[in-house]
Amino acid sequence: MALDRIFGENSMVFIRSEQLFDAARRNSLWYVSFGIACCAIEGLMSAGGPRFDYDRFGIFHRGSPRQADVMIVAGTVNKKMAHVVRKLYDQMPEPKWVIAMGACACTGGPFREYPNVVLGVDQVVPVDIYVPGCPPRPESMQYAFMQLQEKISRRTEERLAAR
Amino acid sequence: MIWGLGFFRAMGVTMRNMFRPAITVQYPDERLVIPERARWALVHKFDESGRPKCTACMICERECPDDIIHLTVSGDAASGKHIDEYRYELGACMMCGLCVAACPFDAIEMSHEYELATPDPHALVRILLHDVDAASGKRAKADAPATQAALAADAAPDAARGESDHA
Amino acid sequence: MSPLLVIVLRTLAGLGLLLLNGVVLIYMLRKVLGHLHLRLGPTRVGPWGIFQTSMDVVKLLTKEDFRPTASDKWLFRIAPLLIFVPSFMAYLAIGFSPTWHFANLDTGVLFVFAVLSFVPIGIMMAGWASNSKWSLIGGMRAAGQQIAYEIPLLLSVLGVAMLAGSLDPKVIVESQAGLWLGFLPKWFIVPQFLGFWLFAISAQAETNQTPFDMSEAESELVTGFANEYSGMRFGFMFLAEFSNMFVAAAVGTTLFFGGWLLPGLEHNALALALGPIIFMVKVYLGIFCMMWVRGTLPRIRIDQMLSFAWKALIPLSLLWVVVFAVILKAVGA
Amino acid sequence: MTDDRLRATPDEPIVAEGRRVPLTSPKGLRRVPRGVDELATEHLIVNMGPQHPSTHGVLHILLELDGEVVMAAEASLGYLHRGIEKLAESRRHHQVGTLLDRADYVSGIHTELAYAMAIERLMEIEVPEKAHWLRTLMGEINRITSHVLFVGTFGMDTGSMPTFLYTMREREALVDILEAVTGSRMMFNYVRPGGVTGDLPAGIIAKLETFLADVDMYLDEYDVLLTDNEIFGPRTKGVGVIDGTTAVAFGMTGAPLRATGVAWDIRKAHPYAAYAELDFDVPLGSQGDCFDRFVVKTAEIRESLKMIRQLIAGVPEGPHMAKVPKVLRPPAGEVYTAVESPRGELGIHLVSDGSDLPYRMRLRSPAYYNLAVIDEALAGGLIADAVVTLGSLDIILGEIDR
Repeated sequence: MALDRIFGENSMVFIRSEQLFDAARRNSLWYVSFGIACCAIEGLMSAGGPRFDYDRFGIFHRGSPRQADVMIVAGTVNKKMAHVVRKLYDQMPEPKWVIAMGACACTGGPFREYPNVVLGVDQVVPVDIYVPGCPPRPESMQYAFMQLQEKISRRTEERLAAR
Repeated sequence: MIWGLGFFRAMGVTMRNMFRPAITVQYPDERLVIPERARWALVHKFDESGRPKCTACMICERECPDDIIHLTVSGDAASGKHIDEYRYELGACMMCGLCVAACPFDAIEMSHEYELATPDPHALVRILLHDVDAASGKRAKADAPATQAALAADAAPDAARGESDHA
Repeated sequence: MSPLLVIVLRTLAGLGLLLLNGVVLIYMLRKVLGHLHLRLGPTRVGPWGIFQTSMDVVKLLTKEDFRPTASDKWLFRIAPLLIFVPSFMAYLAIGFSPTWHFANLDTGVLFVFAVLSFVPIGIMMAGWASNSKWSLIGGMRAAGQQIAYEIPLLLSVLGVAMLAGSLDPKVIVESQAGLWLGFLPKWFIVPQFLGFWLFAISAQAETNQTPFDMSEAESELVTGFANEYSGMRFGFMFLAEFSNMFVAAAVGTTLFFGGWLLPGLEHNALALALGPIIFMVKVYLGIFCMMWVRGTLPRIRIDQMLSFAWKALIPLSLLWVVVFAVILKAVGA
Repeated sequence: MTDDRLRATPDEPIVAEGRRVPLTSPKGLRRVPRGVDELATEHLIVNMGPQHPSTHGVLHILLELDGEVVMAAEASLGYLHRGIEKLAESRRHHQVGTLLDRADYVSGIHTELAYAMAIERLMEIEVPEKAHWLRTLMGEINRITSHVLFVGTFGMDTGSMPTFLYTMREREALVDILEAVTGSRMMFNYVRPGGVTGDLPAGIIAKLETFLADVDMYLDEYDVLLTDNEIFGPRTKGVGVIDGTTAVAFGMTGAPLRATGVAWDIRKAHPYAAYAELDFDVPLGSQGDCFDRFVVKTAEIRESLKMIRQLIAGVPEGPHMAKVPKVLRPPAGEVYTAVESPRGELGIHLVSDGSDLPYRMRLRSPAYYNLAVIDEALAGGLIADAVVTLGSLDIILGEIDR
């Protein structure tokens, strides 16, 4: 279809507007404040704190998952918690991203021997960025957000390159 | 005290803080100084000729509480060990520093590399050494014979106990 | 131009101003709160982060439009509009200078309050339609709160109306021209000092700001009535909150701080030209104070808030109306 | 329908007017309105948590609400159960500390210390004076980081934003010191059986002194922002009252116990580390309400500062680690050691069978016992009170669920 070339998914109009939208998404990543364990102190509390101040990047927390773009899974997810994580993820509107913060969320970390612990939150929800460390520094989390921003813009760049 | 004065005093406090300089460290542009003892990702130390100082003594593997260091070694102590692979599961490391403290040859250290975020789950496992000859253990053997002997003696009951726990 | 076209253009201009104002105010809030709290606020999107909120708006527009299955289909969709439209209507009654206004109403101040009292209906509707218990509690709180604080808010205006003899914003502002004793601007805050405080407290409650942010109450009700809203529906609620803030500050400026007048800058061409700017500066100073309070005080508890309204504010404002009427009569005689 | 409503058994007391449930009443939520009044409004069962901004982690509380009044509350735990006690049985003695750091994650030094003391008592290790001194210093610094976090989050629970952000400034200053000394911001792994892993690096005392120079002014600011505030007072006074008898009956310790007026502090009762030589007071409350708990904690920050000042005035010389065997094999036996963590009496019950692994390790986590009382404390209040009461107990889910 000729129309497809003008307005379809690979058209310049679409890609350019997506680029604008991605710029917006990239710069306004609201995270759902969902602290599970130790990492919550570093990744969510220090993050909002004055020393690191994620608000500089436009990153700030929302209590409700409906208004969030990013879910930071900050801590050990066990089997009782896993379905809550999943439910929360499902409640977030698209487009949405997940950051697995800390060793426990990445792989189960120090507790992975224990049968109750989920071996990495990527078994429950799709994870975009993994942040090793126990717990990662708040700067590591900022670096993770920068990686996520890169990942968001990469999609349109790839589409542009594929044209 | 007069009721209502507290509000104005509180507002004075916030206003005073408004004129204090912000303590924000603007991360990508400025960085905090990481203290000397800070423990982040594990790295190997190399000697002057660029060869790893690791002797494949396996103490770090045994010492790690989380069992995240895996050494595959070929050859024997007599002819010199060969490290096929030094696997380090960064994603599960809790950076406790016990492996570094236990290393009798000062071959590993906790680096200050804290920007570890990655979109790739495969990057959570790092191959620190690949297909290299292990350094000779003789040089340092004099330093810590007791340690090695003690740990070797421990290994057997450890393994038995560990297995019975998880059977 | 046909009169209809004028109305449409004016409405659109008002809408544009509202959106622009909302975006600026959200940016301002984040900056002000940031600096009050030893932080910086947004810095990285554009110079000093000024494009931060525009990015937020674009992002909210492109978010998935989401309606929980269990929610009430129509009420859920109408509620954000019912919150947004009244605050937009209130905008239209604000006069920025003798010649700059969207609609010239004889009873402008009354109109603003009448229209703003629609907002709790929208909030309650949002809370009810979401079919979420936290939202419901938030909506109920909002209804109780706004009904309680509407009364002192209106009563606090009565004194000004008595002084000016009108509810027309233009007349109220014009009657504040001149100086008292040669140095004191003839603003109504001087005779209406108590009235101003009653107004300020009630306005803070009316606009859902800390210490009266009952219906949101982050630490208690998560995000209160807006709990289930996502995307631009939430954005509308967010914008409405800030435009209510603007309206409250604008009404406060009109009633108590001489609107677009500055002492010495009255009734000449320069005053006419600078009027809107003076007005906006005053309004933004007022908004800054509201944000300053928001960034300082803890939240009051719901029962204490209601008893404060019914047992302290309303009797006090009634008393003040009577006392002021007597004083005015005595002085006037 | 009527049968449903009258499901309550006759021996259960009928609760009128939404007042608190007597201690003897059977626990659990009533899913239908109590009593025979057909006009009673239906009660609302609300899930607070596991994802809620003010449950301080992943606590899940079922609230039975009549309007905004909490009729009954039931805590549901286990969302962070990680088997720390069980995993400890497969860790060698010097490795267990890494797990315990993650149990009470805002005051790791204290948990490590309790475990190290257990081993030391079993093996009869004499700890050098310097190690005692370092443990006390780091412990008190850690206590302040924990307490200022409490002050901040409690302010947040009452809706006050600035305290949270200002306390983060103090916390960061101290966390920097902890990181320079121990190598990690939160998971210290610093206190080991026999001593500590390292002496103070150069320049730390100077850093501490610059912190101590300003901190009193900041603490006064928090008093202005919260303690003396006209909104904060009525919100917390008389809310979540727990009397001394109840507190003792529930095994509560720490600030929530001391707020009821019971003077019980392990640092005074059974001095450990260098506490016997220090001059400090134990702040006590009288009412046992949220305000008292808050005030006791803020007073404890000042006491800790007093202790730090005393500690840095006299730095002992000597080794920071006793001579301990590389592999710790405590003789068979059991031991219970307790320390005063920021949340209360933190105990380690250790059973050793003579091997290098603990046979059984049990953590007596103070927050668990402090949390147990919420079924009592929340009933009768409003939702806002529930949030404040929960915040005032200063729970850390990591050590509750373990």
